[in-house]
Amino acid sequence: MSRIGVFICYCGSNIAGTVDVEAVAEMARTLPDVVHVETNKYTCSDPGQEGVRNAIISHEIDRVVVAACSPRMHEPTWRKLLADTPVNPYMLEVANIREQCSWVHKDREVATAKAMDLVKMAVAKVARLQPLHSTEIPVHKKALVIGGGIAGMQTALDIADAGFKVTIVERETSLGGKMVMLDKTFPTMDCSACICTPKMSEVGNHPNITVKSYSEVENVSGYIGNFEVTIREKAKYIDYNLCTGCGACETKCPQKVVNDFEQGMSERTAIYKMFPQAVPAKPVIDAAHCRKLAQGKCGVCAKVCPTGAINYEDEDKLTTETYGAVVFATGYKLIDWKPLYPEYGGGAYPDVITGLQFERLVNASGPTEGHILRPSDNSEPKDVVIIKCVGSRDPNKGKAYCSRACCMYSAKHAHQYLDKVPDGRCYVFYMDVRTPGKGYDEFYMNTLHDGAQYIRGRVSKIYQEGGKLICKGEDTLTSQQVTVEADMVVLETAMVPADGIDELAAKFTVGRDADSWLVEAHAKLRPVETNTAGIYLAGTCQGPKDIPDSVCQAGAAASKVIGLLNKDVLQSNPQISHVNEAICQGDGACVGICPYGAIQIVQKTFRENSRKVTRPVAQVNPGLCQGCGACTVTCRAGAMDLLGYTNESIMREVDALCQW
Amino acid sequence: MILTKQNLMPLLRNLTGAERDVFVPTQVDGVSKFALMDKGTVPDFEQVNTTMPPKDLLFPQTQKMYHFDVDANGSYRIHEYDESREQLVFGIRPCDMRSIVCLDEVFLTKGFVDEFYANAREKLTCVCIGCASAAETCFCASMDVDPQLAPNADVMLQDCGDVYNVIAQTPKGEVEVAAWAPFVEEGVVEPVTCEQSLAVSMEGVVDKLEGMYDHPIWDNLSIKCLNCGTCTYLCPTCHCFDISQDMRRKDGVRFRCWDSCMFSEYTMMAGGHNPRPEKLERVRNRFMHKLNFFERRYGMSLCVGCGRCVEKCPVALDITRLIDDVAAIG
Amino acid sequence: MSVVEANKTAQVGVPDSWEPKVIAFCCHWCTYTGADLAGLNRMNYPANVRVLRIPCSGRMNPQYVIEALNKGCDGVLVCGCHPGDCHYVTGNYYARRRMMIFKRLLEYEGLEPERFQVRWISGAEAGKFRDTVMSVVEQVRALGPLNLTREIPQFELPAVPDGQEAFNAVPEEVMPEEVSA
Amino acid sequence: MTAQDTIRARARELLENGEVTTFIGWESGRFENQTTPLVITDASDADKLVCNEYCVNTLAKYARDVVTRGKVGMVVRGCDSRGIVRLINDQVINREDVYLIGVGCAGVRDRKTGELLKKCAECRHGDPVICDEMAGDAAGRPQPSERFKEVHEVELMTQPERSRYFEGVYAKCIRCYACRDVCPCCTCRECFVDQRRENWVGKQNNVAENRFYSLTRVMHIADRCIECGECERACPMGLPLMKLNRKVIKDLNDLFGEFESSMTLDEEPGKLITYDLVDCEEFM
Amino acid sequence: MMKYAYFPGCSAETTGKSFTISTSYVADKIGVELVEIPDWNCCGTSAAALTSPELAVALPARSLAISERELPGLDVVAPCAGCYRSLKASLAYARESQENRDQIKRIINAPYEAKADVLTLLEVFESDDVREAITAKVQRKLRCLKVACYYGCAMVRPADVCECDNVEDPQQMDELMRLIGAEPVSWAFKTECCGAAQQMTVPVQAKPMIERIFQNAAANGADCIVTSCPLCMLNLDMREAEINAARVARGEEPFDIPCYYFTELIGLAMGAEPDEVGIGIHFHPAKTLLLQRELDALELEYAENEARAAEERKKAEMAAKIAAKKAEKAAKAAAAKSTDVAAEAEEVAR
Repeated sequence: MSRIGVFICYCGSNIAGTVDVEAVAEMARTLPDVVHVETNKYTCSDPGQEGVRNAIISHEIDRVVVAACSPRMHEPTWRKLLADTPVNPYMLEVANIREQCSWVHKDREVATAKAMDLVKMAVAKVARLQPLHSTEIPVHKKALVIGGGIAGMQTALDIADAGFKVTIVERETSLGGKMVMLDKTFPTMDCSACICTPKMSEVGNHPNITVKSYSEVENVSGYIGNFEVTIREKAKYIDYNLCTGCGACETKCPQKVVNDFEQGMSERTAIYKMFPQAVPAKPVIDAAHCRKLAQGKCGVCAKVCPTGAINYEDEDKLTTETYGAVVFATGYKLIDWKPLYPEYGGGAYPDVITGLQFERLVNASGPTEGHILRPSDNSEPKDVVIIKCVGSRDPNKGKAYCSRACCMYSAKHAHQYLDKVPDGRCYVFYMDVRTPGKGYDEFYMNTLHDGAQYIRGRVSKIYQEGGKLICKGEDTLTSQQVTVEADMVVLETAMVPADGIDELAAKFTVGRDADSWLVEAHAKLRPVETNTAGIYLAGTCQGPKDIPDSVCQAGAAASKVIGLLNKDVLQSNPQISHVNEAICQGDGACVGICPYGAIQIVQKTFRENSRKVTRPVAQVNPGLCQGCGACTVTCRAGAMDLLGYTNESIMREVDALCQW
Repeated sequence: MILTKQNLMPLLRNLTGAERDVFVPTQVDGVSKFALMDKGTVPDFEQVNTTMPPKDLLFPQTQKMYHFDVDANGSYRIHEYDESREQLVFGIRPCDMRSIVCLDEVFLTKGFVDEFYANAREKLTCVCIGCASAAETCFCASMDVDPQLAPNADVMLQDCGDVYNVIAQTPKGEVEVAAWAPFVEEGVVEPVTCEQSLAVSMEGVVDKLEGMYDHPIWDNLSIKCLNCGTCTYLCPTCHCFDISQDMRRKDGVRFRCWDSCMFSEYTMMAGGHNPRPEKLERVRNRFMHKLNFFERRYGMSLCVGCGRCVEKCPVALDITRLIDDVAAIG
Repeated sequence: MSVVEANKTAQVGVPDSWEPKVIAFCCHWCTYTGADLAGLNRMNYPANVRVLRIPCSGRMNPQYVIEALNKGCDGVLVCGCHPGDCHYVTGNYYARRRMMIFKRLLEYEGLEPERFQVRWISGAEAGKFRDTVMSVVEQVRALGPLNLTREIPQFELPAVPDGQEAFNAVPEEVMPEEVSA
Repeated sequence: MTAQDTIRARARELLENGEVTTFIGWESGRFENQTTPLVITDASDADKLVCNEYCVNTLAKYARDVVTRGKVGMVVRGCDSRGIVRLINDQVINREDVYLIGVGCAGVRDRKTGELLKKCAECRHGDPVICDEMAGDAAGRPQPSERFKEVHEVELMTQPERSRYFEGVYAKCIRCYACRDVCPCCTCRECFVDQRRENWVGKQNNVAENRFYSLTRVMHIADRCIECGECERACPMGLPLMKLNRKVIKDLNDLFGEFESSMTLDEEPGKLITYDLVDCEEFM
Repeated sequence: MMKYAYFPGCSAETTGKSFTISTSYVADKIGVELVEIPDWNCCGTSAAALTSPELAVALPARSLAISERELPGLDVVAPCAGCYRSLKASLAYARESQENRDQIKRIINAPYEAKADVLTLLEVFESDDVREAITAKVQRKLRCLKVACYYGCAMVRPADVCECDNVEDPQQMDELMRLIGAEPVSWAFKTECCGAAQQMTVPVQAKPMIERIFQNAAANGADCIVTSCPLCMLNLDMREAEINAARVARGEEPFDIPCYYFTELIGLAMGAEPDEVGIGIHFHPAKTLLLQRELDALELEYAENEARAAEERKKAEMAAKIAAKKAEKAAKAAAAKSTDVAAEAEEVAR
């Protein structure tokens, strides 16, 4: 037999003005299991709370109904109050007789009747509640940052500077990400390498940061404060303890391979550093192309290595560590425009290049040493067409979204081209020019001054005739068809999430949107958190952005991580799903519906009808479950139930309500 | 006395009055059952057996026993339902009349009187119509029922082709028949003999079953059983019930409803233990009850051979085959 | 049901004092917040609605609806966050599918569409909450009490002609005006 | 050799070789053209097996009960095999627990009238969707054109007509649960109606409680229903249960894309436990 | 025997006569039966859509509905690209929903379930069976003929209706041409609009559309243009002279690029005389090129045979040389051995 105490608040005249509080109390006294009813002018005030506390003791109350303002207002207050009493904080139900009763109804009789019903519902529900207990979750004071681009590096530095250990997992052989490929950065035109490489070495040398380059996340389990992450460090075939990074091996390696860092516009060797300033500043062997590893012949690098660092027997290494927090900084790639835009030749014309290729062309350490030359014949292009929004804002072919940085970097490209080829002509086909940012519009205006011709419209077709790339399009401002005979075309292609993001995000049960960008917990209020507690977002993995925005977000993510790692333990939310194993069938309908990956099917052994039976049942991970209850509806037998909002308690409420 | 079949409907129309409810076999929305006779009802006296047995006239599927509430002083008040109407069932068959013998035994003898049943039974007048022909699944003759006789019926109408022999068998029946005067005439006709194609021999079956508690026959039988309640709900003699209550705060209704020994929660005890946890035990219990337990306690078979379960079992699990199989065991 | 019950038909007239009962299942994060906001803004709406708080519209089990309608509610309203705004990321997407199917099933069984409604109402949409409650209550009031347990007369499924004629066999009341004109 | 001969021969072999512990098929009943499910463990019983156009029972559900005794051999037609797929996909049994002998099926007949059963007239897959071997040829029966004819008929009724119609249906229900017990989708360890929880589903037999049971069952099997029609066949009251099941299937098809449940072992998760961002929106 | 319902369209017996002739010639040879849909009507083309969207859907649907009734189970083939697009659009609309089908049914007063597919002739020729049949029937390969395969705009657009795999660079016709030995060139105007519909109304804009197609075909080394659209064919073939006159007046080289239906060339490869497949009734002279290329092919073949013969001779010489060398080596070895033996003998003797 439960002993329910009902506390009804006047809230000054807020409630009492419309609801006959004493009549409600009178009714409450007749309800089953109610042993004490009390009204109070302000229940939430100190004397009010003291009254509740005293009543609980003197009437041996074990469940509490508070009829007052919205539970969204004071439920935490009551829970805290109950924590100091013999009553379990979750044996509480709040009847919202202010926001949803006294404030919205004028007729005293009607409002009083409704308040009575709300109290009846609360009493019916509270009678069915069970005591729940939070557990303490320890926090491992270490963070994992996935991705070593500018966002990842910034996050890692900020966390490390606050005194916590950080591991960066970078899939490529060097830190730097996309930023280090760029030539200059808008709008200030600083040399990208000059501001990026110092960050790289700072990360590389930071005592609190471990860089795992050429590594990927293999496996994840656990939850906030306790992510157990297995990292696969791919075989580098070089002992980094011995290697001095002298580069002798690279100069002698006979095998040439297309250089991805230079966007396929030059070659590198099979043993290589991604670029001269790479961090770590040591090479790896590209196993797929190395003659020694692929064919067993060669071994030149081992011969020339002065320290004997080459190890052809090297293997992938798996290490598992526990992290308290994880930051995704996995970045972006450019959309593969070739299959999407056959009308631009689909890749058949070598002089139709992407913006990133242009960055390398114009970069002094790039394949042409900074001379703008067209890839087909190394001649200097005199007519250059830049096409914006290739794959962006084009739901028919590419993505519906705006890639945000292209307006600015296409202006930068036009500016750089006109700067390097003074007698050249540059045409920019655009849909809109979007330059919200400090100094951005001024930069665009300068490009116009430089002589770039902006044509508002898309290019409908590019074809090659007699060494020229003929670009046909429309100038939508004059409604004229436009044809430009260009020597080179630069496509400013859309940003899309980096390869493998779906698999990686699925491992961490981080949500993705339709375009596979990672989804933040709330677009406005929780922009760097994910719905999986303890996992945060930095940079372009969340959506296209430019460098300043990425760095901002990196700092924000870092501050969230620091806040978390500062705690020694976390309190778990006990209002989570619970499995009645006796009737759980283990068919796993609940597994897929859980947005947090909190449910697993495990084999368990039971005694049934005096036999031992091993069968699958669902298991809820209390660290991951957030208590939404979606799983409960998929469970036909009702084996899965949500503590605090059980099927039975909701049905009781419905029944109580139907009696009005 | 005889009643011509042409006179049957005029008689029935005459019988329906305000003071009592008359039930006849008919099709209600595609289901054949005993239903209240009113203007639109078309009785079907040709069909041998209704799908639904007539037992719910005496023992409804859901019977509200009483309702209760709490008065101002906090004491419970019990309110009974008024169930005072007289009922006449017209056209009940001899097998179903035999089932009422069984139910009477259960609900009225051995010192236990079920007042709900007793009340309904006292107010029920039965006019039984004998069978001139049998359905494919009828085997009442094998279960000691004469298809043209029902000694416990108030009035027996033996089917003689075009006419019925009218026999008043009880004082209630004599009163009843006396009121039929305008429709009946003097005479006696030879009843038609009812031929049943389905026959089983109960010879020795009851005794054999005594020692067959652990016989493999139960496994073979139960393995195909679905454990649905069709057979028990269509059986005219199955009489298990379950009492529960629907509560609304402090007032509620207490009712009983048919239970089925085929269901998993049948005989489930409060602690979760069930002495009959599996199909095998449940199926064995059902047939042992029909053919052995009841016989031992009341000296008669609880199967009356109406054939409803044989006809309607979704997996054609057939009590007559069981009887044959038991008889065949050496 | 017993023979006795099935054959007694009782018709109850609607008493003058009848007021519709509507139960609103509201998700904690959006609609319940919106309802609170309606209170803060001192909006007025009919008191015929009682809000039952659930954590997420994804928690909404169709059985609650049947229970409410069976036990005497005249209308049921289910509310949650707008798709895309679910606090638990995906709960309302599942709810959307389930409720679309379930609503159609109830209507198929003859429930008036107005008696079971689903709406997405955000925490900011206090006005929408008020308007929705008002319109649901008024629609249900116009329909009168729902007595799902009333006894019913016999009924036969009308024969539907097949083939070509089936097309023309649309009941009159659903014929579009321009066609019948 | 007829399919029946093959089945007998193979059942005998499988049992003799110990490849299966039990074999599920049909045997003749007492009456003319009557059959009843048969589970045998002894190879010498193989000759009791029959396979003809009066084998009205769908066998799938038996696999669940018998599988505890060892590997199960069984005869499957379209409906049986989809039932087995259902059981496997719901993790009730494993694929390797069953050895399936397929037979083509052109539909089975009522033993009294000789007419094709309703469930067979509506059947879209007479031939097994999975099996380990075939006894005889596939029947290759054409699919009936209108999968949702009945549903459409009900939809054409007016709201009061539909309301009366289904109240009539629920008034007739005796809650024997035969529909649940034959259904290969109903495999809960403990059905919600058997759970003695207060306020879950009441025991009274009345329209309201019967509706609660029926609607809940319909929602439970919704996207998994294999459309075998066994519930309707088994119902002693002749209730039109497929009109309810198919209504949900029709709506799922119309709203969320064409599908048929339980056609393959690697089928996609059910329509009600998945979603699409672009699902149509009618609750704004 | 493959069987299709055949929707000829209005051009079949008029401007596209040679398409019809060559199609029936080829179809006959490879065992494709085309059954004309009884009482078919105008597909409505672009004119119907301008009148009312319902008409644009209903006009083709009527023919399709007749086909569904009279020729059940047969997919519909529309050789004309315009007809194809109209029929396909109507089909796509009908397949969208029951509501749409009901609407069509109301308008055309007949049931239409949209069961059969609508295909272009090229799609029919895509099947492996047809390809095998063509390969088997080819008598002379059209070697040395460089063709620019021109698909036109109507067969591929709108892309979501036509379900074309590659709107900019389709390959179906190119592959067929390879099959009969011709050499398809890579060019940029495969699906460009030829401007046929605008030639009367806005010739100033429309004429250059034709010229650009010829221009790009020529620039990429094509001898001729091969098409599958009767309207494109008419437009290009008929106006080539007009375009050339203008070019000459501007002091530019005139084009000499005949146009063919792909079926004509397949027929030719199967051994038909040019007139048998309608090549004789083109506007632009179309036989000379074929004759020339036939000669080129013969020459090429001759040269190849010569080269092959020379190669063989070379091989034989080489083999002979190797044999000789081997013999020499063996002889030497034998000699050495014999000297060894002799030496041994001497030794022994000593």
